[in-house]
Amino acid sequence: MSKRIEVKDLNVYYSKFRAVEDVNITIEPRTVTAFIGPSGCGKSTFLRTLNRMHEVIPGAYVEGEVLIDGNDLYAPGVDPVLVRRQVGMVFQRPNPFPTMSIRENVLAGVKLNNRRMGKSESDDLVEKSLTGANLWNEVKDRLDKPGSGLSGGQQQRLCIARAVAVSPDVILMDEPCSALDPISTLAIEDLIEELKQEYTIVIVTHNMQQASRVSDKTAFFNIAGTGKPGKLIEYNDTATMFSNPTVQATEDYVSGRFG
Amino acid sequence: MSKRIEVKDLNVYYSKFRAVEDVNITIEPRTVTAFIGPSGCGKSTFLRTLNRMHEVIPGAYVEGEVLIDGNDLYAPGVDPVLVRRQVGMVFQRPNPFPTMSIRENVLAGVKLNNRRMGKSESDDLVEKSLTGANLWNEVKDRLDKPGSGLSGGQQQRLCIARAVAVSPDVILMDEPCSALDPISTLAIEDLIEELKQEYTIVIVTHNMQQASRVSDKTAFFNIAGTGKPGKLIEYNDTATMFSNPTVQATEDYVSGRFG
Amino acid sequence: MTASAESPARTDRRPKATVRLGDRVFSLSTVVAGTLILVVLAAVALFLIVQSIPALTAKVGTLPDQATNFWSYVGPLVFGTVWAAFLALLMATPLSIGIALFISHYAPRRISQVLGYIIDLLAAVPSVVFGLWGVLILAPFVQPFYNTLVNHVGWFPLFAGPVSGTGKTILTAAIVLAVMCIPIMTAVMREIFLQAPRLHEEAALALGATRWEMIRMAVLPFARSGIVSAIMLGLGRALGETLAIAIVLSPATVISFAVLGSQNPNTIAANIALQFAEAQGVGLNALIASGLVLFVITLLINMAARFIVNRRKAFSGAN
Amino acid sequence: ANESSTPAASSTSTAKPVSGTINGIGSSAQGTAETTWIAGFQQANPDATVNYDPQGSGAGRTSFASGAANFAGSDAALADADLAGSFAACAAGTKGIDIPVYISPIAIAYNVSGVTDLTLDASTIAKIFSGKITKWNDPAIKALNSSATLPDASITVVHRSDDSGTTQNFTEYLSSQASSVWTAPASQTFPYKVGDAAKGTPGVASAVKNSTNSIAYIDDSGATGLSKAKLMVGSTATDISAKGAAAVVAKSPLVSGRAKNDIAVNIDRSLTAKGDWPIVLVSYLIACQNYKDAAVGKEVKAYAQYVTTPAAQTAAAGQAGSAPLSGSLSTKAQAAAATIK
Amino acid sequence: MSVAVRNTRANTLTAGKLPKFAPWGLLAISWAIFVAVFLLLKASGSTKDFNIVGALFFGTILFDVLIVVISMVVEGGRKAKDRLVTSLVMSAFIVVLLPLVSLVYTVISRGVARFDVQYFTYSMRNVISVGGGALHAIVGTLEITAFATLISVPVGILTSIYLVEYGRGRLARAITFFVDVMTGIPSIVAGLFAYALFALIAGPAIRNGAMGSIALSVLMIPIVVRSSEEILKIVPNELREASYALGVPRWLTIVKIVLPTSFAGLATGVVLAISRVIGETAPLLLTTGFTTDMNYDLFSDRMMTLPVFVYTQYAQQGPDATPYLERAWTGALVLILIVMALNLIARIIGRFFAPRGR
Ligand SMILES: Nc1ncnc2c1ncn2[C@@H]1O[C@H](COP(=O)(O)OP(=O)(O)OP(=O)(O)O)[C@@H](O)[C@H]1O
Ligand SMILES: Nc1ncnc2c1ncn2[C@@H]1O[C@H](COP(=O)(O)OP(=O)(O)OP(=O)(O)O)[C@@H](O)[C@H]1O
Ligand SMILES: [Mg+2]
Ligand SMILES: [Mg+2]
Ligand SMILES: O=P([O-])([O-])[O-]
Repeated sequence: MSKRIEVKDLNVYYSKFRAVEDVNITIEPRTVTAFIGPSGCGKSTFLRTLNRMHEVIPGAYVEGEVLIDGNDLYAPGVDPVLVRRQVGMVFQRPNPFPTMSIRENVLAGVKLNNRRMGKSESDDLVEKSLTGANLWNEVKDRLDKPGSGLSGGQQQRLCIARAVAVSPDVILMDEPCSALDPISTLAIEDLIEELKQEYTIVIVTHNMQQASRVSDKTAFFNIAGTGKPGKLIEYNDTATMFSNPTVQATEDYVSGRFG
Repeated sequence: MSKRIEVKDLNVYYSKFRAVEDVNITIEPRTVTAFIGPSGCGKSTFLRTLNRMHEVIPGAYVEGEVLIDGNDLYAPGVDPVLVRRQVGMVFQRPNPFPTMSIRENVLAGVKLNNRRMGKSESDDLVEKSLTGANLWNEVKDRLDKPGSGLSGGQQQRLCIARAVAVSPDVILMDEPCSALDPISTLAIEDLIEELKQEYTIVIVTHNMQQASRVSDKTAFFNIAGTGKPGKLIEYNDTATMFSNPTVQATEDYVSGRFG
Repeated sequence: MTASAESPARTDRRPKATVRLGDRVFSLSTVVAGTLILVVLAAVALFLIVQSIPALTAKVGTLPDQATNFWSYVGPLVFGTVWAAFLALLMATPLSIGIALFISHYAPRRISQVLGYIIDLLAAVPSVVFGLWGVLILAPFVQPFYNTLVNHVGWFPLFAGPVSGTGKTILTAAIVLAVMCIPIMTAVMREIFLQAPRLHEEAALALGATRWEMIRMAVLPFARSGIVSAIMLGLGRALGETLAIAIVLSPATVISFAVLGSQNPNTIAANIALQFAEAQGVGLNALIASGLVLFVITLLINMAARFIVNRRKAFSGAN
Repeated sequence: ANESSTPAASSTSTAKPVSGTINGIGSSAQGTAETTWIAGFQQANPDATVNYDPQGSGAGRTSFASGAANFAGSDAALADADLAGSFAACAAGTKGIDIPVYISPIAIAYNVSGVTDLTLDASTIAKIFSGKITKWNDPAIKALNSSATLPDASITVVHRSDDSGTTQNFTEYLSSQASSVWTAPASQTFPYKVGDAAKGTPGVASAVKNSTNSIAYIDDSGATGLSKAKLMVGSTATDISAKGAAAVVAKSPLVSGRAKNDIAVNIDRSLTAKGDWPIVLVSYLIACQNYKDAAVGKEVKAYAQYVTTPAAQTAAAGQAGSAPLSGSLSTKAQAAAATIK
Repeated sequence: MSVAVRNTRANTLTAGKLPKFAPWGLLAISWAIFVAVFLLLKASGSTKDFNIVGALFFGTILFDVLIVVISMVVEGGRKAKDRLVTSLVMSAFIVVLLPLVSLVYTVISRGVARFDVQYFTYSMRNVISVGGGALHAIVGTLEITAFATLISVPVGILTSIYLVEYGRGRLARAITFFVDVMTGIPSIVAGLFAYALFALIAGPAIRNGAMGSIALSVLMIPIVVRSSEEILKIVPNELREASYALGVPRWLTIVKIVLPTSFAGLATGVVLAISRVIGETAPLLLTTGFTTDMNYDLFSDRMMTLPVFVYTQYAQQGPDATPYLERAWTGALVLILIVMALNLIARIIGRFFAPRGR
């Protein structure tokens, strides 16, 4: 199911402000890619261009190409709704729909396309997705309770289950653990390890240790200063990035000399 | 001006929920103390008990003692307003008053308390405080412009200047750099180094490198799991904490094995 | 919590803070202001009750409209009031939600501000003007349509004939009411829709939702209680509107669901305006008593609304 | 800019100018006439102010009795029950008196396409307004209008939605002249559930104007521009006229057993002389015989005297479409006004 | 290279999609169809005159149907539903715009006739039929509304401060609930109440402007409370905390930080409340009464107000109604202009005090 992502000469804008400049990157299927870099360097912005969530913000647009298995997301006639079904997303703060039960949350995306889903079929899907998100055992007795009653970590896993349930090819995660306690963080990291078997995963993280633990490849972004655009500085195997980066800035950053 | 802080058997509650348990700690004058620990372990909560900001939240209260130079902040009859003038605070997100100019922002603490101050006296105070916050040169030509027009890092330094202007003894900082880019972060770190000459500083940070760079002593907090209270696990010289901690959890945390 | 008069069941373990004089004076003045509102309301209620008693205990034959007792007098009026308000909200609610969504989620930002201003302007039109517009422009305009409706679908009870020749029916009055309610309802809903958390909107979009699906999943549920309070505000206006209805509606003492005929139930407020000038003795008390009934209706409806909003609190957006 | 206007050069009043403020509340039918009188009176007495609040006759009588108004305008004379009560503004032992000041014919206005000439009699009017006739081409109407082409259309009856003196006088006429059809007693409230209701004279006028095949009774002052039906009075089809209305009132007897200066007209609706228009409304100025407050009494007296002068009556006829008081009634009214203290 | 790839292989992410101009085109076509229909109706004589409002109304409904059907065929069910809602939302706006435009057009076209100097310099004293002006009513409305504002704004804002900053527990809940109930008091009852209150003290003959202000306040206070409460709630807690942390007492924080920050919103709310009551007629008929004269004194004697002026000019026409109706419509126009001016002032003040920067 997972797919290759190729980004070519991508510039990302908020109205007149160029937030990200000239990114070229190829992300292989079934890998975990981590984006690291100081705050404000455009990691989130760039991540959101990968499923056209960027354009949700008024005035935001991109130049360049993002190809998923060769199809340009930004070609004319492309339906962003279809793109987002193939490229799922998990956000920094867990955001289950507060008015829905746990079960409904998992099915939220699926129901959109497949109104008539039998009870047993949807039960199966709920169990499969929640199991996939390592949450099944904790919530199986209270599927009809509101999702907002769960702890932060559980909520985040619920959001992952929700994203997984629509069976996307790619999952984007923007600092999925930064609002979680360490135990929940570990649970999510384990989950990412498992999801990698099936999906292409891209994760933004502020936590160098986390990047080195979970990712196969790492991309380092940086900015020259406030108001300047962010740039992709270096992109390589995670091991290389942390042990032997080619760029000085990368080394400074991963060794904690700034940021 | 700076003072010693002693905390004895402090428990901190949100209504019925005990967020921080049994903290005992002594913070020496003219030092920088860093609080580190995973998210949700109660760093912010504890920090806010040091100037009675905690009780601003409905239902929140504490048990135990916090002594500043031997005076219990929580003794009956103590006016929290006076406490807060002695113990200033800088928040995670820069929050200059949006209706005020830069100059008014700096003077806010003084003026809002209805203290009369001559023009030249206040000019001096503005210059002194902004210089103290390393911001004077950048803003001296636009003191009458709104504070919210500054960049994030400048805003944060403006908030520090504002806190400094009421000449407190202690300055508390809750993740002051987490919303800032690396260059601004460095500027604030330099500033902390300078402020230490005059004030007792307590800083919460998620960034281990930052803790090791700026602090003299480090306190590590942790929680056993969601819904459990946070605890002070270890408190020692920063060098010792990062090179040779006594508790396994501390070592795991500072070495990035979790969190 | 330095100066709260009503802090929650506070725990004794918490050390008492000294309360500054400024704080005490200020918080006291806010309490006084709040209490003053309750006092005024109590005074209004008291005034209504005292003035109502003669009507409630009136002898047969003293009440207007040959009513045998107060309740049979006020019955058609209560029906008319609720019916007109219901019809008005039936039109105003979807339209307001539509306009509010248009402004908050569909129109480009620059345009939406202008649109918001235009709608706000409607709120400023005095009710006499609405009344005059309703009777001079709207009623003649809709009458031919009513004619057609009655002629072709007159079998449907709502459209039962005979048709009103002037177009001054309860439906016309309800349209005027709807136009009067829309600005205030739209204003409230717009604000609520704008506050719908981006987080949830983006979650829906990221799942591949279309704009409408996103609104259904993330905006409307979040705005539910806000929509209810907007409807309450609109309802308040619809129930209490006086002069516009008095001018537009062709009233009679009936209980009827036909919305296109000339025999329309009157509303309490309009009836007061129409009859107050010539009312004497118990008749006057009956009018004020009908005002009391309206007051009680408002009270009940507000309680019901509160109940609806609170019932599904666990699932509400506020957490 | 018009506040401090000097007295009009052609001031007819020879009396010494009065000053002060008096307030009246009452009949809306009189409203325009009062405006005219007040303007005339204030021009003659620049320091005097008269406010007239056309809330309605009932409100006028109630306010006058409670002392909320210095005088009232009313489409009905004080009832015996009223007179039995007390009048807060009047000197102890004295009561309010009725002075007829305003006579207005009530028109039967209609809007039927193609029909410009329509004659009706009391019983047909009663049938139409009580819902017994619903079509314009009903034989009863045809019989009276043999030359008109009446459409096969439903009649839209328009009546007042608010209680009014106009309705009172209209129903008085029907219940006395078509009592077999119009079985409801005369009342301020329109008694039958027929047709559309509209608020006030303008409401009725615009309803008739805006809907074809409609018919209404309406104070003649509001019927400008509308077609007005002829009334069969006796055996003559009579056009509405102020003169005919005044004539009916002048020929009607006064209510007996009243105080000397209390002039209440008992309108005789059965008069059939040529030109008589029996659907007529008489409206009164109600004042105290003697006021507690002499200054108020003086000003009300001056005002009442002015209002009853032929000049003022003619002025009102021009501005409000009313009929000037005529004959002995005019004299009696002027005499009564002069006795106010 | 990528270009070649795209050309040889269809992009699997594309789906049937209507061109961007499709909705607008359809709307125009639907309107055109119904304009034609109504023109035909007129030509055939079944309607008296051409009905533009009807044409737009039914055209918009036709558009809703068309767009859904076409989208259903080209884009499929989900998209069609999205289109349906989009078109409905747009239609809602158009449908509401129709009465608004009609209303504004009516008021302006009929109101300009007497929008002259005399209208703003004359009262109605000694005016019969033609001429005269509404200066007395304009002054009365301004004074009475200003006084009502003077009463309502402090009470309303203090109450909302209580609810947002201090209130918890039973009193706060009671106030919240009863403020809602208060919004439902019919305006005429407010008038009766104010009159009864004053009559109790000063006797039944009392009429003055202040009484009208009291009646309006009863209607205004709940609106001020509601809107201010919402505005105060969205002042970020960060600012309050920043202020507390500087050792500023709570009340000064409210007065000097919270209120100034929300000033624009409060001003808008107050203007909303004013515009809601400035057009009230029924309560003023009962309390301030009716006069043709100037009166600058709020506390004695009758006072004219614009809504009452408009209403009585309409209700008390002479046989030649034109001058009366012209005065009435001009009064309505003036009233709307006053409210617009207030709105504008609120916006300017709002901009002046608004939180600056981003
Ligand atoms: N909605 C927006 N409108 C305008 N500019 C924006 C918007 N969101 C972000 N930016 C700007 O774009 C730049 C990149 O922001 P982005 O959020 O992508 O950074 P980031 O690397 O994700 O930072 P963080 O680590 O804090 O999440 C920043 O300068 C930011 O100010
Ligand atoms: N206002 C509040 N009401 C109730 N519980 C709260 C409140 N604020 C925080 N908590 C709880 O108190 C605990 C400690 O939170 P706190 O914000 O102090 O953690 P922290 O260490 O500062 O985390 P972070 O690194 O995310 O800032 C958490 O379990 C949190 O859920
Ligand atoms: Mg980010
Ligand atoms: Mg924290
Ligand atoms: O108000 P009226 O004069 O019609 O009774």
